[in-house]
Amino acid sequence: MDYELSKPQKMLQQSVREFCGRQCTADHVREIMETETAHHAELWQGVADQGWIGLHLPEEHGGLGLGLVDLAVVFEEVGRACLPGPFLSSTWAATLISKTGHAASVSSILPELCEGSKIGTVACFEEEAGWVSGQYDAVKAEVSGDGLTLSGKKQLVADAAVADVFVVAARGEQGLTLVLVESSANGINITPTEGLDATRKLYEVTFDIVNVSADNVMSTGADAERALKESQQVGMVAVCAELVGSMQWMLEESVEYAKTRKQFDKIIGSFQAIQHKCADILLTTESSRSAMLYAAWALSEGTDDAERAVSIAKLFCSDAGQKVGGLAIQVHGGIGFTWEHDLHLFYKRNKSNEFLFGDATFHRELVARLALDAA
Amino acid sequence: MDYELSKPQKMLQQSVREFCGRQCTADHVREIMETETAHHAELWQGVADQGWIGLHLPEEHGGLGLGLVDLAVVFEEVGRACLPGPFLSSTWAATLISKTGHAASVSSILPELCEGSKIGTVACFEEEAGWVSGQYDAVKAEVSGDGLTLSGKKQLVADAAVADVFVVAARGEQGLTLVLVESSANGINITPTEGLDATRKLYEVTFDIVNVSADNVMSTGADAERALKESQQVGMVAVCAELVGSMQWMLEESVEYAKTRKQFDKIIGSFQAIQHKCADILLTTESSRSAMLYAAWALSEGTDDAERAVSIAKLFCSDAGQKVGGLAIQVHGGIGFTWEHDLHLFYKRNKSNEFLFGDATFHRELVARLALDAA
Amino acid sequence: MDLNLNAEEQAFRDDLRAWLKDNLPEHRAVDHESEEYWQHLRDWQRTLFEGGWAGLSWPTEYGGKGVTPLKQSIYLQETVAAGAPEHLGVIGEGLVGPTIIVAGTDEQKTEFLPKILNGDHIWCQGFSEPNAGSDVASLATKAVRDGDDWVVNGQKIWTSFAQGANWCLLLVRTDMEAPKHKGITALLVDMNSPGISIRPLKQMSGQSGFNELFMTDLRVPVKNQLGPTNQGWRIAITALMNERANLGASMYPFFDDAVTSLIELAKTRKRNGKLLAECPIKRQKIAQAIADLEIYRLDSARALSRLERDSTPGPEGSMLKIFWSEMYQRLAQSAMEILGDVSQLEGFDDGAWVYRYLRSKGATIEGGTSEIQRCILAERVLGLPKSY
Amino acid sequence: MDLNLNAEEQAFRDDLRAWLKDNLPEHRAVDHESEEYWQHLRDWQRTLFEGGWAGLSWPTEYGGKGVTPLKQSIYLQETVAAGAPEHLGVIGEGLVGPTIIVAGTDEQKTEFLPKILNGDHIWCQGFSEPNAGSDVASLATKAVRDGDDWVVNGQKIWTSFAQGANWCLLLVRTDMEAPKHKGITALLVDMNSPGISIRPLKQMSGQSGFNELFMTDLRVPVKNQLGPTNQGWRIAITALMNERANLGASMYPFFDDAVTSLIELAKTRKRNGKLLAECPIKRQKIAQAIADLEIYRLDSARALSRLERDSTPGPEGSMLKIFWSEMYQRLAQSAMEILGDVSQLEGFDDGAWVYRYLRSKGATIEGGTSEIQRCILAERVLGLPKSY
Repeated sequence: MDYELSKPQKMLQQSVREFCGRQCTADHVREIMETETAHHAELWQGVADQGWIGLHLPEEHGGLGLGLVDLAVVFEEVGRACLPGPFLSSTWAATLISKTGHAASVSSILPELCEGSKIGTVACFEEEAGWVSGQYDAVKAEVSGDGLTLSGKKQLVADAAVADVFVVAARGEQGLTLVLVESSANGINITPTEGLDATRKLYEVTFDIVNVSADNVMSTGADAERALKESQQVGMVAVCAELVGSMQWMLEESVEYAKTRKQFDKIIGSFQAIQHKCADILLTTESSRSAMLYAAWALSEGTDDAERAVSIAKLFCSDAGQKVGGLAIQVHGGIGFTWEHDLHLFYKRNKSNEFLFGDATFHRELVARLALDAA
Repeated sequence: MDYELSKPQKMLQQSVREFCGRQCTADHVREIMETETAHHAELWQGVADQGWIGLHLPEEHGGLGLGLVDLAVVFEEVGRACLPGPFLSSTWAATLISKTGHAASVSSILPELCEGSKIGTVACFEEEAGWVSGQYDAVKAEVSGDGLTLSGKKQLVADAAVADVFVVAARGEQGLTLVLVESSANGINITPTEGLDATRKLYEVTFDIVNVSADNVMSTGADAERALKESQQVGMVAVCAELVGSMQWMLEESVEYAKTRKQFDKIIGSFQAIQHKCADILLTTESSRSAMLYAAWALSEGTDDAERAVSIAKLFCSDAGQKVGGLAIQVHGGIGFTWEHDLHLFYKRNKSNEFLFGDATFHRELVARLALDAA
Repeated sequence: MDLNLNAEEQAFRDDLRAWLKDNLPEHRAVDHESEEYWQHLRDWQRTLFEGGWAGLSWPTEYGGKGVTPLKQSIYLQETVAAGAPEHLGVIGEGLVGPTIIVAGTDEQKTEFLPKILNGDHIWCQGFSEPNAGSDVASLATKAVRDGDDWVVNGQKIWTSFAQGANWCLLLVRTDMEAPKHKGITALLVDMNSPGISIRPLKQMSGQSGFNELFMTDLRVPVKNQLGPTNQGWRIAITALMNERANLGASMYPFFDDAVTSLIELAKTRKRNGKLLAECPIKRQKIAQAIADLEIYRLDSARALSRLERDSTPGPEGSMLKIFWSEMYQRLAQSAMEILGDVSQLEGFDDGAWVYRYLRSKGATIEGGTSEIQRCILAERVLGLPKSY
Repeated sequence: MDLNLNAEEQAFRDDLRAWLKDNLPEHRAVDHESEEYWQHLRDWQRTLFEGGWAGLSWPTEYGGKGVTPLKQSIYLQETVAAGAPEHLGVIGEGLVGPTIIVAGTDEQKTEFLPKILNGDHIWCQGFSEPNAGSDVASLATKAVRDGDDWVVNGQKIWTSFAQGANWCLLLVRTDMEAPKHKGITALLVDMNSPGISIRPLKQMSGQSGFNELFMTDLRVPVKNQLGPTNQGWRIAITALMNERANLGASMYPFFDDAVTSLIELAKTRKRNGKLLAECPIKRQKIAQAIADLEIYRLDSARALSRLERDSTPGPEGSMLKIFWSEMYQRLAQSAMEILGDVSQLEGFDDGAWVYRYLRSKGATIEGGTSEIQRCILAERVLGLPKSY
């Protein structure tokens, strides 16, 4: 049994950290988040050149064929740098396309997504249905001639303004219908809806009778449900890893500050109240990392408890990101509450990630279902 | 506006405190709780002689005609001494009889309960229905000749073994049926069910075709629901007051210990970790007292928000009793965890009181109902 | 124990309500950092003065009304509940004025007190520094005597209302050798003096509201020194006690608004085919928010009742501060859990929840951190030995 | 990263399971404080030794098996999961033996080590005193040299297994003048010596399990001194590190049992016409308990994996201790909320929940309070300066 990262994984970790140290400093993040889309072509090209997009996808789909622990290593490090832009969105979209196994899309768009020449995102969330795809109803897919027309609205679509393609989770005759749509298609309307995390922009996307060819219908019904769910599980591993990276940053900053800041002629890190808060940040971060790594491994291995492991990681990391953020600000005192200090970048990202793919309450119910409702 | 106790209330407080200091020391409580019933005739006579039983009932019912704030003052102080025996049980039973206004019972049994020559308790709780009287179904009241027969089982009946009379919340033809039954009646079976609080003994009471005359049916249907609810609200004020008294005791003990105990050559009260715990005990105790006093006052005055006030007090004090207990033990360290130290008496009473008349979750739902479901 | 207002208190409230109804200015939706906004606040301060509502807590001999703490609290709650503009004079009336009354010379009283009441002088408070946060007494801003002036150099932070203020109560170090509490002097500083500049301080929420203050060879006449030289710490303590007593009471309507709005949203928005208000888990959270708010209301009322009796604000103010600041954070977090993913949008309920979520994090820091407040309770209320 | 057991580890587990199946004694429902119970435990210790399962962690040269920490952990989990009796030798094998191996003389090694393994010697640990709780080094039990003996007077507390033990690792003060850490000596004490007496210490749950130890003119031969005079503190630290490393790992089956039983109860008992497991609020609480337990399992596995690599237990043991002790309290509290009023009865589920509710309160105190553990993490893992 070995819970440690392997040597190649540690090397990967090191290379992501170095990349972020060079190309994704906090100053740079701030500049990029002030732009309209938080997408920076050069940074994006850098990410793409590293091969991180689709890292975990099969080589025949344009990926590197690595595992989800490797993906988690990358997302933890970019989380520690609060990387702005569509990395997560495009990773999710690519994963979903790959999971549908839809030959045309897999061979046409997937390699482009993996090499970063195109950007994808998933139009999935609806306010009233939340993350329960069985209740998606806001975008209808109706048969029209050889293809479909899409009509309706999706919310909280990350990075929609810079995406070349959307995977849309619509409701059709066969139930859930996953459709690949070019963002340039007629009838698509993209409205920015500013969220508290300015490093990952959110949009409302409306479909006003958008015509889609039958070739673009990737999956329907139970198959579509399975593909969407599997892609979300991968997305959750990535989000949990981002949360862990963010907590790690907060831990390092808080400890550093507690070691240097003086009040009452003493280093504040010598006060029990500060010591215990730092210890709690450590405990919470490490437990989150245990949960996240296990979820990544279990999902990669396809263990029996993988679904439970992912939900437990998401519920624990969601709560933890919140808690660690609060503790870190409190350790910093006034300065941690200013715009100048970088804490708020991470604090806000944590909040946004808390919701993404379902919050702690949502995943507790899933865990309960597995434990209580089984035959 | 005046949130302070009045002069007479302060005098009452002082006299209860002095009584308990004399007749209800911790050593005495321990002796009494080791007995089968935790009822001590002499102590009981003392309580009765003080006029505390039925203190809040109308003079024409045998009470002193004082208000619920006065009752709260008494219960806070006896809570601070962890008074064993049937004071709360008999107070609840007397209140319930008074609330039914059932002339025969009011004139016959109520004065005896108030002067302590008889003891009463209420057989109400059922595991499956909890504290929702609308669902009581475990004891059936069936018409039989001129009267009724009772059959079934009630649980968690406090002090049943020393009660002379039970008020039974049964289900009859008119719905909830409140029946006064002598504990000596044929067919009543009282089984001790040891709980963690040994100072207030709990019993299962079974009714095996117990014949009751029509004169003993005090109230039915909506009237019975109202009387039971009102009596429970008074009971809740008493329980919250006990909880506050218990927290007050824990506060005093913890602060005293923190002021004298040395570790690492320092008084432990000078460590921030201990200081902050003591501060939290203080904060929680004082907020509980605010809530409890307001509930008592609002219920006495019959304000519009009385029901909400009582539920808020109960939910807050239930959680608070728990929290303060945990903090107090932690401040004491190992010694606080021993049988020798008196902390556990209060800690266990708090746990039992947390459940009595509904726990925090139950009352949060009631508060939600008032806020969310109103027309 | 009687929690009803007595006849006199009711009359006070009714008078105030009637006056507010007639005198409240229209709400102006302008940029809170614009000069127009500051003028709006200055106008309101003048209106209050002319209506006879300024200096409620002050003794009548200084132009005040000498009303009870309860009436002051009624005033605060009613004005906030009526949607009155922010009270620009809060620092002058609540903190500087009472301190001048205690420690000022006759000349200072004559010069400053009337202008605080009539709104000519708007005050801010220059205590905190970047390296003197919780430990205010370790402040480094230095003043050196030069003839009839103090010459001040240094930096202050977290100065609220500085943009709108024309006077500042400034703490400076005048004896570098003395123990830190014994080398501090309090100065009354004209903000229009040369050598003083302001920079708004952006919070994590993106708003400002606080400022940094920079002093470079700022000259302050010795006649504007408040209290004896090197005894400014006592002045600061008096001022802070007054601040803490004020802070707690006026917050209720703010949180009441928040909870009311949460309830309304829960009753109208849906998730998974049901109103939010129908979900048992969300109901628990809403009820807890309601209970929290009610406990805060009751704790405040009880503190006020004690103040009515004892008349000087004690360290119990720390209890209210801890309660409301932590309640604020619980409320903001819990509300976003109830309202769901869309509550992270700036456009959701006009960004009210995003603002509360971010702003609440400052609450346990500003005006004395929760850690400091708990030490105060432990040491001054419970009598535990001083902590390390 | 690979969380599967490798072939060798699997083989170890399978062997152990097979052996346990054949050798596990029948469960005897006897009073835990009776002599019969102690004999039962002594028999089991002997069975383990004869089966070759004693001294797993010890080097082979001292009769041990030298297996990896992971295999030790498999052993602990499997024995508990199989319902094996308490391991009476836990202090001898886990704490005293390894300390003798590091610090003992050759004679001591020859005399004591084999008897620890074969169960002849059952050890207890006499460190804590009524006035030396978290601050163990301030112990006052005094030993004065008299010829070839130390003469010991004083009191110890929280001595677990003392009734069943015949030997004790005792810390005593041998230099009253030296700084407290530098005047302590470790002694190996025969519990059958005159001058030593035991009193069971009743916990708030009513059970004992701990003891007080009284020493009056107890004579301990100098040859049974472990390590140099006045250098007993280092011995204590070694022992405590070993204790902490042991404590964390074996608890999982205990908590797993509790959560499993909670789930079963929730699926069978009803409230308000519905199974407890159908209530959305209770479902949240159950799920949180499941998640907590799983995090504990994963944290333990991760710590073990690190130990496999680094081989000496570090202060990270404090992380596991904090987690499981606080989880235990959350679990007990939450379970009683789920199970409702009747869970306060001693007769409910054989009193398991009342016991857990009360017993869990000791968990954040014994073996180093949560406060001390957090300071250890802050200072030794995070490198913060020593606290006051």
